[in-house]
Amino acid sequence: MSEARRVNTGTHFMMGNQACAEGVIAAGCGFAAGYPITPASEVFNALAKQLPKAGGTLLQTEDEISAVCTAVGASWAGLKSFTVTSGPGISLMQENIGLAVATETPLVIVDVQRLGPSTGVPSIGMAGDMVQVARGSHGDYQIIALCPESPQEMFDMTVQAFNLAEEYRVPVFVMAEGFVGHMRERVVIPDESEIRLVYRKITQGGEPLTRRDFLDPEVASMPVFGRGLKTHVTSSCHDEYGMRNLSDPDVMHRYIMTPIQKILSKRDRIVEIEADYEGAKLVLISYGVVSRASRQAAAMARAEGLKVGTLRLKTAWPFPDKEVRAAAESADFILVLENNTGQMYPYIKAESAHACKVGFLGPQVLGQIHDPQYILAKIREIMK
Amino acid sequence: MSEARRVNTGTHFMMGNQACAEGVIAAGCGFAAGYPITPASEVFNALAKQLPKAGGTLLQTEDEISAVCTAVGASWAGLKSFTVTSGPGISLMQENIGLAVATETPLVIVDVQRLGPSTGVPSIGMAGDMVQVARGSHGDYQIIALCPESPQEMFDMTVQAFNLAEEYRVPVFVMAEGFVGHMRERVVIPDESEIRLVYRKITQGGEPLTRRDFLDPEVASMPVFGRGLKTHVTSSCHDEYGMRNLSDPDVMHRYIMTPIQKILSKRDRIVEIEADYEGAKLVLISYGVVSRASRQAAAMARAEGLKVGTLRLKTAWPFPDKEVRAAAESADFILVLENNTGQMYPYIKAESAHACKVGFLGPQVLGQIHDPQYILAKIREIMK
Amino acid sequence: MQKVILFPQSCKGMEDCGICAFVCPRSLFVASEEMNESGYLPPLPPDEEKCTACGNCMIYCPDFAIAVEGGAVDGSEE
Amino acid sequence: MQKVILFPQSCKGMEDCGICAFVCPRSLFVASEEMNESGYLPPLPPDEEKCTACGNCMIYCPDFAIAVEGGAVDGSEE
Amino acid sequence: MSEKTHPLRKYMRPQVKKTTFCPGCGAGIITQALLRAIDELGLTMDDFVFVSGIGCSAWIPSPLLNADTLHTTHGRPIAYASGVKMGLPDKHVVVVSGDGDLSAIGGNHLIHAARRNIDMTVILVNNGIYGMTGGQTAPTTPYGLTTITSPYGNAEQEFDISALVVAAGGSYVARWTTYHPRQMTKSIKKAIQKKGFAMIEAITQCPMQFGRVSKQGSAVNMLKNYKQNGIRIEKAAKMDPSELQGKIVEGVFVDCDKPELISSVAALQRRTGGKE
Amino acid sequence: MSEKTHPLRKYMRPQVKKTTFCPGCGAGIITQALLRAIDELGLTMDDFVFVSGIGCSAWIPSPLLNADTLHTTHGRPIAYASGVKMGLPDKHVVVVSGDGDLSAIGGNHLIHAARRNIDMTVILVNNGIYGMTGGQTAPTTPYGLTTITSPYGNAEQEFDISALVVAAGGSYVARWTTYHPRQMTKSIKKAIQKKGFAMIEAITQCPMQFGRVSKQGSAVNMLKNYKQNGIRIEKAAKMDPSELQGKIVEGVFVDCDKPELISSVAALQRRTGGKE
Amino acid sequence: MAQTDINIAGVGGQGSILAGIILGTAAVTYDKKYAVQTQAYSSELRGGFAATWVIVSDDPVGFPRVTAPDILVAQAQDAVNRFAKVLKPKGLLIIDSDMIPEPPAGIERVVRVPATYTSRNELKAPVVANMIMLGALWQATHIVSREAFEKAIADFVPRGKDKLNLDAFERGARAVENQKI
Amino acid sequence: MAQTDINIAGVGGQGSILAGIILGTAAVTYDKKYAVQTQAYSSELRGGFAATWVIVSDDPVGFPRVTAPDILVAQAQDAVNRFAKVLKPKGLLIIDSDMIPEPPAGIERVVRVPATYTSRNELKAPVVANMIMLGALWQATHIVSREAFEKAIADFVPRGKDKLNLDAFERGARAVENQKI
Ligand SMILES: Cc1ncc(C[n+]2csc(CCOP(=O)(O)OP(=O)(O)O)c2C)c(N)n1
Ligand SMILES: Cc1ncc(C[n+]2csc(CCOP(=O)(O)OP(=O)(O)O)c2C)c(N)n1
Ligand code: SF4
Ligand code: SF4
Ligand code: SF4
Ligand code: SF4
Ligand code: SF4
Ligand code: SF4
Ligand SMILES: [Mg+2]
Ligand SMILES: [Mg+2]
Repeated sequence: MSEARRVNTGTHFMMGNQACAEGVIAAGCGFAAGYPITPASEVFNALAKQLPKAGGTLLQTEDEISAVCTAVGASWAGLKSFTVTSGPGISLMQENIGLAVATETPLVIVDVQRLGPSTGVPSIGMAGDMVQVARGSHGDYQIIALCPESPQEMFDMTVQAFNLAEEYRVPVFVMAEGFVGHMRERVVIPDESEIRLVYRKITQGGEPLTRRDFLDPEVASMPVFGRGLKTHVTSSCHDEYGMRNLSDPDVMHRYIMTPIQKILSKRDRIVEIEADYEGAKLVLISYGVVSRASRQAAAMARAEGLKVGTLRLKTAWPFPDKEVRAAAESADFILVLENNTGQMYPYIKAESAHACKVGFLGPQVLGQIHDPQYILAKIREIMK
Repeated sequence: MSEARRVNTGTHFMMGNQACAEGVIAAGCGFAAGYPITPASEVFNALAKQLPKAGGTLLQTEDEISAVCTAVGASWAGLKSFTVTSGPGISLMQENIGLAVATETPLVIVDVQRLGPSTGVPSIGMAGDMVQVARGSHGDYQIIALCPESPQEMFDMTVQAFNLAEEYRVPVFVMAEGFVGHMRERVVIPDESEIRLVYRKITQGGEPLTRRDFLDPEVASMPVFGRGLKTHVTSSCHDEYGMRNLSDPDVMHRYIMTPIQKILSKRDRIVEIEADYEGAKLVLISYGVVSRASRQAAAMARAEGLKVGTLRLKTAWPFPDKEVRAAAESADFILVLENNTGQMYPYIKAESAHACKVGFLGPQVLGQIHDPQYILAKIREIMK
Repeated sequence: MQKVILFPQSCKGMEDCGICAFVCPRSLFVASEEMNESGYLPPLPPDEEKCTACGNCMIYCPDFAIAVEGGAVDGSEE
Repeated sequence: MQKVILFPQSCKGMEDCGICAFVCPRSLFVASEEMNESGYLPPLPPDEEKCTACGNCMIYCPDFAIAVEGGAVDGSEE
Repeated sequence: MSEKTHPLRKYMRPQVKKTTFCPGCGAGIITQALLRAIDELGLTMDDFVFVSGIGCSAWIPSPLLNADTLHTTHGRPIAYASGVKMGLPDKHVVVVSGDGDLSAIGGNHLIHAARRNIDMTVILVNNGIYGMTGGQTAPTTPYGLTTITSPYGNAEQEFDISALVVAAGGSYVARWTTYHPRQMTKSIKKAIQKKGFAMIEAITQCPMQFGRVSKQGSAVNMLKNYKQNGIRIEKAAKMDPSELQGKIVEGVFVDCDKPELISSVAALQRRTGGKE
Repeated sequence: MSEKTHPLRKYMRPQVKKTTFCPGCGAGIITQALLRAIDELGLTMDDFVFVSGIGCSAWIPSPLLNADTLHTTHGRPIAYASGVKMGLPDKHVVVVSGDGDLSAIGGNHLIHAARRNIDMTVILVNNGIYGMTGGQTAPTTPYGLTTITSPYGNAEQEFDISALVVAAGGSYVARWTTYHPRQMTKSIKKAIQKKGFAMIEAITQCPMQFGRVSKQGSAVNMLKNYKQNGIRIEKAAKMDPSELQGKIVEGVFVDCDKPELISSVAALQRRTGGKE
Repeated sequence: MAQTDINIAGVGGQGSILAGIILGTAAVTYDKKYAVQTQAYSSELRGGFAATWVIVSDDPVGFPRVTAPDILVAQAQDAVNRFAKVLKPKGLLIIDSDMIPEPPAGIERVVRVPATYTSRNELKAPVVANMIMLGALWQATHIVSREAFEKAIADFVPRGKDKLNLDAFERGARAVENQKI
Repeated sequence: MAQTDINIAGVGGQGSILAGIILGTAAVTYDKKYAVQTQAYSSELRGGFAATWVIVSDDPVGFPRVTAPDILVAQAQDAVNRFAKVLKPKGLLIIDSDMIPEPPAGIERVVRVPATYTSRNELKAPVVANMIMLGALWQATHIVSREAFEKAIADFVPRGKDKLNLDAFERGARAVENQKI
């Protein structure tokens, strides 16, 4: 397997989308598929130039459907695979994201979110695809989604996304916002040796269709193509051996539940948060770039003597239910800040309403991140 | 505008999918688009035979993307429009469902849900697309979704879906489950004169681009094509006049919020539930075919002297938050029953956790509706 | 030496399929009276002597129910 | 009688466009010195006398910045 | 000097003051060719519904043209237009959109509409590039060309879109560069009048993106190229494929009559008793 | 009588006891044609990756063939296969799927893979209908035919898929009915060996659905029709289009060499210094 | 009898599901009762399983799934193997005795119908075995009226085949006449 | 000065955004400070607006959006119209005095730079007006070191144009030297 690395070590003033591309390369991606779309295009544009030099290949497909399918195909060919798009492309990919889930295919998808619905405003970022990413394909399933707040994290989380995808055989999403994708900031790329990389476990022989290559709650090794393993992979309901089964109810149950449980049972190892709410009466919960406003508002509030803390969800999915619960149980009020109309809000409220009051604050004007002053005003209102 | 009605009045022993097709015709649908898919095919198959006789036209498109686009196009041409599919097709339609939302297009989509994710099991029904239908397209938006529990309701709710679509200029979904679509039962179709039909308000002249044909919280009249109105419709962010605007933050804000508020502000007229929980300590909340198991289990529990009630969400979206809250505030325990792994559960929990305990019970084996005995056992466990 | 080998359990029946009978230039296939495990009536083995081992029955049988040995399987174009 | 009418505010400039100059068989267009409201340099009106009213400048101008009157607009194929 | 207005101005929305295109972009030439066709046919804007997708070219009708206009999602205008036509069979439905829109992401709708022979006119604006998103390779980008997403040269073959649509079943298919706007107008007139699926492939300069990546530069340079390398189908038919390297074959590729979708539906229903 | 096994049995998964097809379905004939081609080329199943979509025909490789097999979503196998090929350029990647799968919902991937000329073999199983979903009109259903979704007769024109793929850029394109399995095998061998995009359009009987809706009935009747109406391209080329009504033109439509995608990428990168 | 849950099952091609639809139609359309019919079948055309569940009731049906039927009409051994175990304790088993030589032990109420033999050899029409089974079901239970059954059969069988099917129904009924149930 | 918020704005084609990127690069890459740069522009190539916001800070930047800048560098009247109103109370306005004849009333600290004239007429290169403005910004604020600016400029301008651009920078700096700020 060709390893596509060429780490651009150093301190850079770099666009988020470029940092993402650097992360793709640093993670050892072997194949990238893409289709142009604002505000995500720069990621694939950069890869077109850089990935071949790092030993990877890429294909600009005829559309986003083909992009995700091609990436899944390349993943089964043994390569770390990648695609990048924005909301309209994610919408088109939904059916075949389902295939990646059902076939337990490692895959990284970056969504540089823009203002929707529909064509909306390509150049304005929002976090409008936060539930879509987890529930946008039909049926019941579980994915992993990370929320960067800066170009630095577009690098870090892209690498992390590859690691999680390879470790758990699951599609992993980086839910960037257009604002972060197009923002330039200091990005520090470590030395190649300091970047921890994970590679999928690959099946090492055994009789085809008697090997348990699927539906293992402990993550089955992956029977990648091209090694004489005579693997059978299907988008239909299948058993542990990968054989299609459309009649056995127990197989159907396991077909749905095991890939979900595979992730949920390991959620403690996957979920990352940033908590800073000790002694706080009011906890601001947020993710993505709004977290930067949230922290600033909390600092301003604390400067006024108000007991305000923050909880940042670096992982959006699997949903950090325990972590939200812990915050709710330690506070009197949870204020949810999102760069949308409140997509994660019900999920947060479901895990906090039993313990404290819960409220939502969207941006003053949708499309623009919350001004810390605006948050502060709301904090004052709640706490007075 | 040709009116495509021919009401099959009478008492029938009829498949749910056939009843749906009868509803399409009774509602005066002028255009249907479709692409075959199990377990939804019978709806379009039946329409292919019956709709032309009732004065409507239809097109079997090359895929589901084209089906939804074509239906939207026909809606702008002034016809009541329709398409039908199952999960994989709904996934493919997501991007252009977003267009229908953004352009405020009346449209009815029936999803005869099947076991997923991915290709899954075509012939086995589940309610696996319940959040997808409301959050599966990128960006922030609001649709209407109804949940039939019987072939009779596949008729009734299909007619109702057309009425809601026409009244509010919004895509309306009928979220059938494969089980209901393929089930045969007594279906009573009333006399043509007893079926209330709603027709969209159509713009009657005025200067193009000075008429407020969009973003009216009270539902703007629709400037349909072909009448010299020189209408401009765009999937991009636009103002009240339908003009594309990619720079004004206030327009962006209204572009997102007004279509959402248009529905939410009228939710009391839209949301329907069936409540039967007076004096109950435990309320079973469900929707779709599981409600029939839920009622039976509640009856069995009451026969044992257990204070059990039921709340059935006939409308899934806009989410019946108030109605759930009322139930939670009157009971000690909410048990949510869904024919999936708990898709609406967080939304229900968010509105009830403040008031009582909340739990979830999925089917014993996914793909098979809950046995009332199984629910009863759980009720006993909770109430002992 | 046997030229045509039947695998009757693989056959889907002379009633609904019957392709072997149609493509055999010598019309050597007739239905057996006995159903196979799946409930289909496979053909009876052809009369070896009349068979030219042309291979048609094998190549056209959609269910891999016939093998022809020693013949010019590739040879005769239709 | 004026044959060629310019709408300089519609023009996107001789520097970046200049198509009128290229397609005029008499090479009648040169850039004006004065920017229009959008900051582009439109052409100066052509010398009426030399103009044949062939219509090229009108038909090729991508910004509807030129109209030609009374000529054989449809006539001459290139 | 200009109390007068441009003679085609009357077809444009009064609110729209100018085109959205870059200086020298061929989209405006195609817009003129289209409006002139409508003008010469003596039709009014009320006889038309225009549908477009996403891209620079998709902004030709949206919001410029003072008619019913549906600006849709990327790649889907032909699907939307099919629905409009089913609902308004007496209107001329015209799709104007880019090569990426109609032949990359939207390629399937293009070939299926052609196959069905649904009465519709498609003006496919082929600038050989994704203009709006900044110069990425399109299915129409020549082999070997360096673009933003093929910095080492485009490794893919390019579509001959007209040939594809002919093979798919189009009733009228013609290709013209913006160097031949008069012929383009003539073809658009034929296309509008054709009862069936008609496509004009309009080869056009995108100085901003294609000009930059191809190093062909300015609008005028690109028009010069069309002038030099454009060659009529009649002449090309007699030439060796190797001689056609780098040439742009122009002209009418097909002009035939066969059952059109919407009238076929009616005819078949009459025949088999589907309609009372 | 049968301790022996069928000579092609060795290419099938031992766990799979029989095909999933209806009695007399042509899918099995095509399966044989494919396996015989592999056999005759002296290749092993480890030289291949098979990819299919959704439909009866898509079950030809899945799970029947004892090789790496990817059974994907409806319409997308060529896209998946492209990714597999990018990752495993030394394997033969073979797509086997239905006419609906590859030319209706999947039409865009088909033409774009052909355009790119990616090295791949596609066996397009054309039964003129949607088999698996129960007999709905496909893009390949003849004009006028009564089907489940065209009860008053199909108002659409049908695709000539081979012509379409030729126009899109395929390097090797051939069409054979199941009445010509030997020729089909020969073409499949060529297709596998072709460096570039190759398609075999296999016209086949679906007695269960097409036979029923078309009233052509049994498998044998349909084979008889292929026998009577099949006509070689060489002969057809000399005939008048009107004489070809109802005929099925068979043979090799194109067999040429042009830059293949994956080798082109490498070549261009070498040339422009993209690769060290 | 307020509600009766019936399972009719066999292998693909035997017409079990059609029998269920006819039963439901008879109940709802012609006897003005309530009924629910559901089904399951494997993807193989022959040899696979095919089953239908019909609930017939005087009142609207609540839970529409049959978990433990009152009656199992089994047209093949496979049907008995799959479904007999969930038959209600005092449930009735109606079997095609040509296909199922021996009913499973422990089931008390068994009705035997030589449906395959009768259809093949007496009626020369194997496809009407399902009608024979329906006749037997009617005779054994009178779950819906005979008139309703006959009208429903006429609705579903091909034109001109009414007589054959009604004849089969009659033979099924007669086969059961003297059996203790 | 822990954190400075700067807005550079003009009309499309004036290079305002590039100026912002150069400023950020100078700060981060060469002065080892922290910086955030964001932007907005209309879809028109010319005549539309183009603006960038740069935050330069000694410490990591929290909230990355500039709501009320400390400094507005305005290259066109449109920029002043759009953005001057949110300039901080004691904020600094740097204008291209050739494009903006009159700064808006109420702004106390105004620096005037004849960037358009200088670039067109003295340097014969209208495209370097943005570098002149950068030079002025540097001279007025010393927000990053001159060395850092020069290196960053060299990173971004076309090969062979370094001198021209540095020259422009120098002229911008000199234009401000004697102005009271
Ligand atoms: C689903 C989706 N994918 C991608 C895009 C981004 N996008 C907008 S325009 C465009 C390309 C337009 O190219 P073309 O159709 O050739 O039009 P041009 O701008 O060249 O005229 C793309 C990819 C989108 N809007 N939607
Ligand atoms: C997105 C999606 N749409 C529709 C279907 C339903 N579907 C399954 S197979 C099929 C048609 C298959 O037709 P074809 O490809 O011609 O194969 P055949 O069965 O005729 O061999 C369809 C429409 C699906 N699985 N997924
Ligand atoms: S080999 Fe030829 S002749 Fe012999 S049985 Fe088969 S088809 Fe007939
Ligand atoms: S061709 Fe094969 S499957 Fe068909 S009847 Fe003959 S042996 Fe049986
Ligand atoms: S009409 Fe012809 S000759 Fe006159 S200015 Fe225009 S292009 Fe030149
Ligand atoms: S062609 Fe038109 S837009 Fe171009 S320079 Fe001439 S007048 Fe201006
Ligand atoms: S980018 Fe190209 S196609 Fe788009 S407007 Fe500019 S010149 Fe025209
Ligand atoms: S339905 Fe048709 S294509 Fe499918 S297996 Fe049966 S005969 Fe073959
Ligand atoms: Mg283009
Ligand atoms: Mg088919």
